[in-house]
Amino acid sequence: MTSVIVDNNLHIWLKELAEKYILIAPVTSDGVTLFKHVKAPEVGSIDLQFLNTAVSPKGYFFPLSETIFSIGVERGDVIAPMNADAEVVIFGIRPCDAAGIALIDRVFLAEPVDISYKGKRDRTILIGLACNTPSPECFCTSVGGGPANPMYLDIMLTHTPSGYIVQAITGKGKELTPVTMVEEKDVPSPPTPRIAAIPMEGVREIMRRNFDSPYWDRVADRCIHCNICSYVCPCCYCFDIRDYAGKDKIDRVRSWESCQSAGFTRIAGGHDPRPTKGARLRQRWYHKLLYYPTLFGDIKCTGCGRCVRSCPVNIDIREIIMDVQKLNV
Amino acid sequence: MELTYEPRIVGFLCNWCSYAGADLAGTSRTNYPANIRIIRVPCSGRVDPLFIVKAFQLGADGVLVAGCHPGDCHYSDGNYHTRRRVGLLRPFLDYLGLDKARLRLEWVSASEGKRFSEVVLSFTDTLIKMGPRSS
Amino acid sequence: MCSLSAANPFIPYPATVTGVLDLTPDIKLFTVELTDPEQRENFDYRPGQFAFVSAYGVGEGPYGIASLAERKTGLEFAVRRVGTVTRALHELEPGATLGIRGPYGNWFPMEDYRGKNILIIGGGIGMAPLRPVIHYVLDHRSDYSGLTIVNGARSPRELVFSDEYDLWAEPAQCKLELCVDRGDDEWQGRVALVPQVVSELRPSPDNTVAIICGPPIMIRFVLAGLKELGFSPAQIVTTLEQKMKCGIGKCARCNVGDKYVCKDGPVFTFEQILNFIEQF
Amino acid sequence: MIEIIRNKAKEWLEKNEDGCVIGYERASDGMTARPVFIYEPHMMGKLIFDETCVHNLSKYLLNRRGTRTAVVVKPCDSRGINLLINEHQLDRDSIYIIGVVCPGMKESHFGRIEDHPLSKCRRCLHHTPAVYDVLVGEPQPETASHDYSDVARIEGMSLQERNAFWKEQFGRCIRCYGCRQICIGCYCQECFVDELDPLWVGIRSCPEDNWIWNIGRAFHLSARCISCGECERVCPVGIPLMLANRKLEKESADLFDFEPGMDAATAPPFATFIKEETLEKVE
Repeated sequence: MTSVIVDNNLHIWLKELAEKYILIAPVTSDGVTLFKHVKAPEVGSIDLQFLNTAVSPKGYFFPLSETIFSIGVERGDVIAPMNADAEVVIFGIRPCDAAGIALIDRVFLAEPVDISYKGKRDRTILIGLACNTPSPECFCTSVGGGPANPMYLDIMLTHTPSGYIVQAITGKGKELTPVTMVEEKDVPSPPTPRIAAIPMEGVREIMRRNFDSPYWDRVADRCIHCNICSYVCPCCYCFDIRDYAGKDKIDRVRSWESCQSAGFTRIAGGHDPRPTKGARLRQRWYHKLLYYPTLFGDIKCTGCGRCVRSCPVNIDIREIIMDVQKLNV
Repeated sequence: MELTYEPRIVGFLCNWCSYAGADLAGTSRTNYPANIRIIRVPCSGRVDPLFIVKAFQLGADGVLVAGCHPGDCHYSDGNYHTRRRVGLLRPFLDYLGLDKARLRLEWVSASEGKRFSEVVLSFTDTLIKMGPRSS
Repeated sequence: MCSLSAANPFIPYPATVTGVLDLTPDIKLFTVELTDPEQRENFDYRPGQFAFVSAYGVGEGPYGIASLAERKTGLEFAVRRVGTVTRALHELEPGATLGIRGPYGNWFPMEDYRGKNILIIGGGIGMAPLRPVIHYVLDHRSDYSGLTIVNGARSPRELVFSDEYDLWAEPAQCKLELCVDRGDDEWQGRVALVPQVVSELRPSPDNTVAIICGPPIMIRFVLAGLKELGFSPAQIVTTLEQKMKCGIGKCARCNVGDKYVCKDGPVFTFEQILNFIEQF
Repeated sequence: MIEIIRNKAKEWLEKNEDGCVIGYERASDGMTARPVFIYEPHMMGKLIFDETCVHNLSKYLLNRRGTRTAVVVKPCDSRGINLLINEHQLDRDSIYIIGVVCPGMKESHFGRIEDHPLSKCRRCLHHTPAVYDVLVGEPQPETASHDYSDVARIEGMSLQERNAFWKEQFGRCIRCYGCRQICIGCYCQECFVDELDPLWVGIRSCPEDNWIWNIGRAFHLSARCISCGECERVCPVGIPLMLANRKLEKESADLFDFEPGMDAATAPPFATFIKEETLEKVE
C-alpha cells in the first residue's frame, strides 16, 4: 500500500499551501518554465507537466542579488536586512535540483556560516516531483543521483495515472503531509525512466595529469564566455559583493557571478591569473570534477543538463567528461 | 487640501548656448519653474543616451536636452548628432512604455533667456498634465 | 543588532582612521582602530594575516596587515592606489570611519623559525605583509640567528617604510640591502633588481628560511636564484595575492587549483606551491 | 553544397597554414549544429551546413584579430562582417568569407528540431550574403518588403500596456549577459554595465537595473543591429530581445533610410547627419 493524493486533492492541497506559505512552483509562460511565487487563486497555473525549469531554484536560497546589510549614511550604523520569517514551500523541485542545493550547503553552511543563506534554508520546505520523462540532456544517474531520488527532499511526489504517490522523507515533510487528503491505495510506482550513462571512471586522476593539455583551449574556441552555464546551474555559487550608495544608506549587495566572465580573477592593477577563455573554462570543469570532489568527496554536478541545454554553442559537460578520458598524459 | 504634483525635470544644457540662455533668464529675472535641475554639459552632443535613460531610472519625470540652434554649435556639428540620437531614443522609449513627451530636445541660444523660461514652463505644464510616471 | 553583526561574517567592525602616512607617491599607510574596545581587544592577529577594509559606498578589499599585534600600534594597512576602492581609501583622513572584518588566513609560523637565519626579500608594496615579520624578529631578536632584508623598488621614492630603516638596521640587528631599478640624483645605493642583489649576496641556505613577497616576475627570478644557491622549496615561504570577495572560503574566486588563498593561505611554502595544479 | 564549402575551406587552409576555418559541425545531440574551429585541412570533413546552423560565426573574428581566418556565413551573419569592417574592427584582407545562400533556419534546441522556421528567418529580406569571397548556392531574389507586424502589435498597445509588457519581460532577466557575449556589435573593452565609476547599472538584479541594462544594450545597437537574432536565441529565460531591436531597426530605416551591414562603406546614422533634417522629421 502506498499513500496517494489524487489530482483533485492535490489542487486543494496546493491552495492550502499557498494560503499558509509562500508557495514557489513551476509556471510556464511565453514558452519558458520558471519557478514563481504562486498565490492561492493562481494554483491552476502551476505546470505539472514541465520537464525542468529554465533556471534552477537555487535563487530562493542564494538570490541573484541581495542586500547583505546596509550602513546608515548619517550615523554609520549597521542596518540588517528585513528578515522575512514567512515559511516557503518549493513545490515541484526535481531531485537533481535538491541535490544541487545540498552541494551548496557544504560551502555556505560551513563555518563561518552564511547566515543569510542558512535563514532561507531553514524556513524552506522542499516538495519534490520525481521525473517520469527525462530530457535528452539529463544524466543524473551518472553523478550519483536519480530521477526518483528522494534524498535532500522533505516530501517526494511521484505522478501515476491514479494520482501522486506521497512519500514523507523528513520530519518536516511528515508534518506537512495532508493526512486527510491522502488515500492508502495499491498503486504501482511508474517505471524508472532510462537515462543514458556517462562513464566517469578515472576522471579525477586524468584531469589532475592533464591540466596543461591544449584540449582546454580548443574547447574554449567556441565558448563565448557568457555566464549562462553558471547562472542556470543548480550548484554554481560564485558571487560578487559591491556597494550601492543611496541617499540615506549604503547597501552592500551580493550577486551571482560566474567564473567565466572576463574580469573574474583580474586584480586591481591588471594581473589576471586566468586571462584566457580556456583557463576560465578549465576552472569551471576542474572545480566541478576535481577541486570540489577533492574537498567534499562528491562531484559538483547533479546531471540536471541545464548547461547542456542552455549553452549557446553546445559545450556539453558529458562530452567533456568523455573527451577527458581520451586525454592521456 | 489638494496635493500639488511637482514634476522633476533633469535638464542637460550645453555650455555655450543653452546654459548661457538659462543664466540670462536668471540675471534678467525672468521667472521659470523650479522643477528643473540643470546639468551643464560642454555640448548637447556630449549627452550620451545613457545619461537620459539613467535620469529616468533615478526618477526624473522629464528630461530636457537643450543645445545651440542648428548651425550654431560651438563645435560645429555636435547638436546635429544629438538631434539624431534623441530622435531615435524618443520613439524607442515610447515603445517601451515611457511617454515620448517626457523627453524633449530644444534649441536655446545664449540670448534666448525668455525662450528658455518658456520652454521650462511649457515642459513643466505638460508633465503636470501627464501626472506622475507609472512605475 | 549587536548579536547579528557578531553572527553575520560579512558585517565589518566599525573602525576609525587614526593615522595616514605617505609611504610613496601612490602608497599610503593607514593606522586604524576598531571603535568598540571589546572588539579591539579581541582582534588578535599574526604576521601574514589579512583583513577586509571597507570604504563604505565604494566597496571593500583584502589587505595584508602591516602591523604586529604585540606592538599595539593599531591595525596598519599599506594601500597602493590602483582601483576604485583603493582610490576611495586614499581620500580618507584621520578621523574617517571605515569597516574592518577579519583577521583572515594563515600566518608565518614564527615559532617554527626560531633559531634560524631569516632572509626577507620584498619588492614594492610586497614589503607590507613582511613588515610584521621584521618587527616580530626585531622584538624577539635573541630567538633568531641572522636577519637579512632585501628591499627593492622601481625608484628611491617608491621604497616603502624608509623612515624605519634606521630602526631595522641598528647595529648588529640586521643586514639591510636596498635597491632600486632606476636611481635619481640623490640615490647612492644600489641600482639593481632584487633577484640580482640576492644572487650577489649569496645567502647561505644553511638553517635559513627565506620569506619573499613582490610582483610575480620578481618572485619567479628570486626563486630561480635561491634554488641555485641551494635553497630547497620548503625553505622558501611567500604570501599570495588573489582577487577575493569573501575571505571566508565561499565566493570561489581566490582558488589556485583546489587551494583557497583566503583559507588555506595566503602563506605558502614553495614546496606547497610546486604541488599546486594551477599557476598563480 | 556542403562539398563546395568543404573544398573551398580546405583549399584556403592549405594555402594559409597558420589559419583557421570557422564553420559548423554536428552538435553533441547528433542532430543540431555548433561552431567548430578547424586548424588542419584533413579535418574539413567535419563541416556541415543545414537548417540548424543558426549561430552567427562572424563574432569569433573579433577574437582572431591579427590572424588569418576563414568563416562560413549566412546572409545575416555576413552583414556583421560589414559592420565590423565599417567600425574599423576587422581587416578585410585577413578574412576569407565563405558566403552561403540561406534557405532559412529551423527553430532548434538541444535534441529537438522544430518544424517551423526561426522567427528571424520568417521575416528575413536578404537571402544572399552581403559580402563574400566565395558564394555557395545560387543568388536569391530579395524579399520585397519588411514585415514589422510583431513590432506593430506592441505599438498598438496603450502606453500602460507597453510598460507592463516590457516590465514583465525584462523582469525575467538574470543578467547572464549571454545576449551581449553572443552579439557581434558588443565588443566594447569595458561594457557600460561593468563600469564601476560611474556606476550606470551594477550587479544588482532589480527592476530598475534590469530596465536600464536592457535599454542600454538595445540602444547601443541601434542602427547597428544586423538582425541575426542571436541575442534572443541564447537568452535562457526567453526575453524577446529582437522585438526591442527591431523597433530600433524600423525607426532607423524610417528616419535615416539606413540598414546596417549592407555594405562596409556607408557611414552609419550616428556617425553622420544631414544639416537640413528638421526636428519635425525626427519627432
